[in-house]
Amino acid sequence: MSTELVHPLSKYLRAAMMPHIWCSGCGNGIILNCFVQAIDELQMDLNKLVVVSGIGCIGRVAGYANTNSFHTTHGRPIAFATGVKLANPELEVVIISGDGDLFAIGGNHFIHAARRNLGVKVICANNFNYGMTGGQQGPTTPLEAFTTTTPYGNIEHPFNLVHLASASGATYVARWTTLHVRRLTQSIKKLLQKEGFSFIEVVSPCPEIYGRQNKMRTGLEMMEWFRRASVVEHFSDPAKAEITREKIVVGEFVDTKKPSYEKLLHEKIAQVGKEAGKWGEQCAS
Amino acid sequence: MPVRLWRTPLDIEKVKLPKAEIHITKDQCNGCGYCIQYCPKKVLEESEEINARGVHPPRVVDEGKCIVCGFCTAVCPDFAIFVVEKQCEGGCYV
Amino acid sequence: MNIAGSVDCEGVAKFAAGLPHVVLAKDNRYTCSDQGQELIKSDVKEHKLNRVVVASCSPRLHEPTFRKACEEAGLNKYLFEMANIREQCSWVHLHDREAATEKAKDLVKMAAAKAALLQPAEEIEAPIIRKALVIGGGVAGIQAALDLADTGYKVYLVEKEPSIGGTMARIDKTFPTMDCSICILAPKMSDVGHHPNIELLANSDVVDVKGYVGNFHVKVLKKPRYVTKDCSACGECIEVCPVIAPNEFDAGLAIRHAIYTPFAQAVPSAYIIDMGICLNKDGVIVCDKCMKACDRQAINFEMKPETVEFDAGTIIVAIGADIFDPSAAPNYGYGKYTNVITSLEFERLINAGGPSGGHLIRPSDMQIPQRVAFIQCVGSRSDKIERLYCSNVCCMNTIKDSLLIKEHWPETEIYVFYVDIRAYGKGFEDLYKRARKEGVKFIRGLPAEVIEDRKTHNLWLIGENTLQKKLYEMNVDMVILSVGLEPRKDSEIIQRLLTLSRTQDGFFMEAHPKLKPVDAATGGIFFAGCAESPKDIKDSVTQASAAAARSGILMARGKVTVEAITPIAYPENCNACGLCTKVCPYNAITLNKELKRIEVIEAACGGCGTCAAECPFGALTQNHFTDEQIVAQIDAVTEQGAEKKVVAFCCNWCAYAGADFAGVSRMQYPPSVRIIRTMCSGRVAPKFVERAFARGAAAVLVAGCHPGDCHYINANYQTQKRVERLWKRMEQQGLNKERLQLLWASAAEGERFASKIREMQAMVEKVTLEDIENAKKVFEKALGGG
Amino acid sequence: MTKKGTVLEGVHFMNGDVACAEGAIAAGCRFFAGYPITPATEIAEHLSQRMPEIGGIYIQMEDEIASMAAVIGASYAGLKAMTATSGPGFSLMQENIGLAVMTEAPCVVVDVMRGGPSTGQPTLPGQQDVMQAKWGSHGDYEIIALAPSSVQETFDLTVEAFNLSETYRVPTILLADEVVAHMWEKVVIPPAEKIKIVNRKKPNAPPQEYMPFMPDDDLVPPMACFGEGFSFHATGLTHDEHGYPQTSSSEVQQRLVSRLCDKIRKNAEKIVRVQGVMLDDADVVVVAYGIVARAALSAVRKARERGIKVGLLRPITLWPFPERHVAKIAEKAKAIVVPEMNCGQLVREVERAAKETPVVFLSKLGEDPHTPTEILEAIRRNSQ
Repeated sequence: MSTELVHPLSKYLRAAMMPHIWCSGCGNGIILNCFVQAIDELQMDLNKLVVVSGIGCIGRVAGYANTNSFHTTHGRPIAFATGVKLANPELEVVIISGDGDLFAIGGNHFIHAARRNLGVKVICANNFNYGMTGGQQGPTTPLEAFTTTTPYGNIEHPFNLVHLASASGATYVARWTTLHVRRLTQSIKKLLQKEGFSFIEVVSPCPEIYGRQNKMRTGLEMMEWFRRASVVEHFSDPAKAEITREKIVVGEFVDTKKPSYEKLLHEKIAQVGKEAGKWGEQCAS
Repeated sequence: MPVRLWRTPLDIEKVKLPKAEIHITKDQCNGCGYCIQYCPKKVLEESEEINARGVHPPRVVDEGKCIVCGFCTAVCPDFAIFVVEKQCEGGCYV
Repeated sequence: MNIAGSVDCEGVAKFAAGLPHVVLAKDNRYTCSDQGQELIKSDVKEHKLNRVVVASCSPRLHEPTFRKACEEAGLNKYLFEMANIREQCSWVHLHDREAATEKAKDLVKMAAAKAALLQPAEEIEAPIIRKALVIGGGVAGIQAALDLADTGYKVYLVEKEPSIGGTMARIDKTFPTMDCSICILAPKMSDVGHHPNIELLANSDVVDVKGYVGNFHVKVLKKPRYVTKDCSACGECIEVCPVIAPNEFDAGLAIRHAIYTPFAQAVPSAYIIDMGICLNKDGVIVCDKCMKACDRQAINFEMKPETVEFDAGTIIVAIGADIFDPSAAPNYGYGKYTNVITSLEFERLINAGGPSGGHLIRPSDMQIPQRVAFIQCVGSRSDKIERLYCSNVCCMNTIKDSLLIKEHWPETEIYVFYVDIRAYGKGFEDLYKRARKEGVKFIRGLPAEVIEDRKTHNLWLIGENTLQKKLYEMNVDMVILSVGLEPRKDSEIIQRLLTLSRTQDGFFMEAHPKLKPVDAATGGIFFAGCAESPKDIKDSVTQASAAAARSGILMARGKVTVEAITPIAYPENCNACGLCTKVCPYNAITLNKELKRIEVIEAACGGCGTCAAECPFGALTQNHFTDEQIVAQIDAVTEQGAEKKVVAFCCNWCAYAGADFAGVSRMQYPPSVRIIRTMCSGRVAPKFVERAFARGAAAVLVAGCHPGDCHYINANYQTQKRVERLWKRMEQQGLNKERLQLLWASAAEGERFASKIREMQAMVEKVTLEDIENAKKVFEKALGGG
Repeated sequence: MTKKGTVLEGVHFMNGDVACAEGAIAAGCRFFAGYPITPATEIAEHLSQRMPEIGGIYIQMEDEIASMAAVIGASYAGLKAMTATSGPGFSLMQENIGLAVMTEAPCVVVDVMRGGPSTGQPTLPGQQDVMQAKWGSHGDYEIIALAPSSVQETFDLTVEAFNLSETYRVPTILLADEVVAHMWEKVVIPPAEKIKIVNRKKPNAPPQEYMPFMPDDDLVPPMACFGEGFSFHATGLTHDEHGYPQTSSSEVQQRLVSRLCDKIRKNAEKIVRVQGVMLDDADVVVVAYGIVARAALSAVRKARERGIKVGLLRPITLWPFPERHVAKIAEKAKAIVVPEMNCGQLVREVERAAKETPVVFLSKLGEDPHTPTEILEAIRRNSQ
């Protein structure tokens, strides 16, 4: 059991930033692991890859992936990514952020990017609460769940993220848990190869903050919940895929094709103007 | 007649199964226990030692049982464990 | 001298002549022969007869013959009736001519009484679906499927294993011709795979069959393979799969991986994943080596079981047989001593494609044995382990195997321990001679036990040579147990789904051992191969072609005639209570609430008559088994000496056939019983029993199929309810309920029937006249009508 | 009105919003993200037509927050980017203006000022966002803000705004007002080659050595963009020269925040531009900016006709504030008159710079800008 060999994925991580800040049992590390694994399997050009994140525990992921990365303000990664993707469509822009960042404060940007079918890719770590600020109720907190701001049990109905995404027009929608690492990796590969707005929800354990308050004190307990409750059902009705204690429907929900916003935009430009296609000329000069 | 493996199969020597080299970066481990729990061959267990992050990193019980499925590598949130396939002359045998 | 041996036929004929309505009575031999039939025809014409009764064998055998004769004479075939004075009289009372003759007279009288009331009837015709279901993909199923498909019928071939091929695919050479087994089977297998008329459902189970001859509705559960049709069987996945298990095909002598193909020639060739051992549980993919290795992305862990539904006109049951597990015979040490192998394991060892590459080696040390012993009848012809029958193939198989050894290693000493050598078939004797010429030693007398030498793993055989009356103690390197065949463990499932019957051995029972050897008693269902009894390949193929032909005949006709034994409704009596609709096993009766009456769907009717038995208002009766006709039979029996007689109501398929079987087997029982045949015990209305008692019968027997074996799905559950109600009533009225007996006896249980009659006879003798009188009073109401 | 696919040139008659849009194009802006709001809407409308013609991007976002975020994204992807709004939208942009400051993203924010607070007077001019422009986002930072007082200047200053933001990697704000934005005037656009254009500094270090936030002597770090082969990280968190978060290091916070301020403060002399009219002998000096400066100028001329020694100091750069210029005129002047369309914002900076010299504030709210007569009256009162 020597350790002189290096981890096969270490080249995709910023050594200076390791080890990461995440708690023991936190699913964010698994998501990062699957993400870089997917990049490795696709042999992607890291120079053409931009990882954008927002605020929250998972927000740090941008710093950890050894590629172009930007850590924006709370809720705004998709808006920022819109600028990046339109300015240079050759860049593969991936937003990795949390449920609060993407669907509470950033909800508006999500649905509009999906509506426009902007060709950015969104991976959401859904941990059911605001972990970084100490476990407050959020847009995905299950009914009756306990958080530091729902001490008597949550009375708000949570978002069903896959339903929201497909209703908003995403061309690829999938849900996995951090236990489904193989499928998640394959799913991320698919996501990275889609043209239009694509979305993966990763149900992720937050034992230290959320679990503790809801009788799942360890990551293992939360992962066991995922193992017990999850059922793989591809292309089932996202409207019927609410996450409950008993059942977590995982799988692909949507996989369709339609021209991306930037494609249509640059077709227009090509048709209207003459100088279309000279991207980054300001930078190049 | 139901097949029972009461007699060692005659071709057992001919069966090639991968042999593993398990690498654990102890101080990177954060002690979640996923690799131990989800190893299909129960190759790992929690060790007594305490690492730089103040947790018990896993320890290999029986490297011989490992079949290099690589799930521990894939499920580790801390990139603290990985498995490589041992290279033997013409493949490793059971 | 079938009948005349114990019955005074002439006397019976004279008696018959004196019966009401009878204008002509003749004593004649071999009436079923052409001359006999001609006689009937001419008499009908000459004497303008409008009813015919033949007293001879069982209607289950020759009723069709005589009906045909009547029809040819211009008489509606439903105007014919039979008195069974052979199977149910002469053969079972061989040593009491007088009583047998008396009984024969009664039986004729009953038949005549019924005949007087017979009505002409037209049979209605239902279309037959021109598709066949074949259950089981062994050589028999394959042959049957191919024959039907080549004839042009659509065939659904359902095989529970991942590949077709069955036991034959695992055998090295076939006797007596020494053909390479898989070499002759593989082409047939791939024909099945490619045949445009065959839909192969491998790795699938038949889970439900509804309907009736010509119109079955079948549900098949297709178990997931987790590998899609895109699989090119390239084998890359096997290379990387890290999980291994004993290989069923090689009888556990070799290993296979979690993803595998059963054998090289498998059809369908697509691989399959054994989820029992695969690491990927609960929808979590732990190991994705096979997925990564598969260029065609043919691996899909999300596959779910799917139910396939289709209609079929006929069904061929070819589920084969299991191979006896010799660890049930512990004295031979199988499962303990590595060098004790079964004949099937031998086949895999001697097969060039097997785990040892065709070398017969001792598992203990991989050495080629010098001295080999075969032990015969392991799992056959032994009451110790309740396998009384001969498995039919083992003798020749051993002889073939011994020659194979001699072929490769002529120096090997071979000893065959046997009980008898049965080399009855074409070319078998020659093979047997050859073996002896080659020096194979045949020793009569099975070893009492086999003991292993701990060090050498050689084996000691200890027993008695029954020819030389000498004890032997023999040391050999290897022992091969010539294991027998036994019914499939899952036979009950098919039996229940198709309402079939099985013999005591557990194999499926044919409609008639001689004249309908491949038909099941249930219409539209046929047998092929070892499902019906142990067979070698040749016989299995022969029977398969026969079964294919039989079902082809039905489908070619395109329609099935439903016997005119369907219900007759008298709407004027019906008050739309709906009881009949509840008891009908076929939902063939519906209640029309508007018109306040019931409607009968004749094509769906199975003809059990339980509806007629259930109706309290006489609004329903059954064609050809009307209340009047049955009552007439009862009255005929009870006219004289009722107090000494047992009136028995037997269902056509089990109890009546059982009684016939008792006759065929010459089982003797008291002559006091008079059997009235109904199609199902469910037809027996309480009023029939009551009438029998009211007319002074000593006892009544109601007999039907075992619960679950009913040929009308579940009609005999009604029988049970009704009899229980009667018992209750008898108890309340202070009658001895022993006088009414209920018997479940299958067509194979002749002895069960016979002993029931013996037992009842003992009881009847205790019944006093007073008892009889009490019963008469209690049930006198039943005398009204009829 | 424009030749397809080219940067506009020659003599034109247009309003301030259009001039701003054309100025952006002339400066090399190829990305605009915005959200409709009076009185800045015409900028978006004009660019939605012009951008495609010249191969640029126009997108209407879901709100001003998104617009500002998108602008920063485009800037990091290598385009010169701009957004335009008015008071309410400007408020929404503040957080991300802070992000642009922290990540040193070159970009231009146009705020066409209207009457506030809140929805206020959408169609009337104001100068109420002067302080918000400086202090609107949380935390300490310096920023550049320019105030045009004519349509021509709106064109010129938009170009200037891009040049400054590219030079100093700081968001630059064009503080126009409703009158300038909607006023139609002659605009002379020189041929493209005559227009001075500045582009951001590129790194000359090899990618593996590149530190995205390591400044040169001018305190401004060279800027690589996504896709140029420098894989780097940027964050709104306090970060070191590598761009890596250092959220608990006082020393890194000290170094970063003071540099962000100093790169403007220490370069203030190079940045600041003012217009002075008849200041040499002036006893009274009017300090005015934007449209108000136009009224002030004619008031100054009328006063001179009446023999009053009065001059005009017009800050073109509101931020950094032209402190030295004000101090200089304050040495000689008896009084300083400051007319503003607010309740007193820039006047505070004037007072601070003027020391003992009395400063008279002329407020105007809720209608058209000060008239020359009103300003003349104030000059006369303070000239005795």
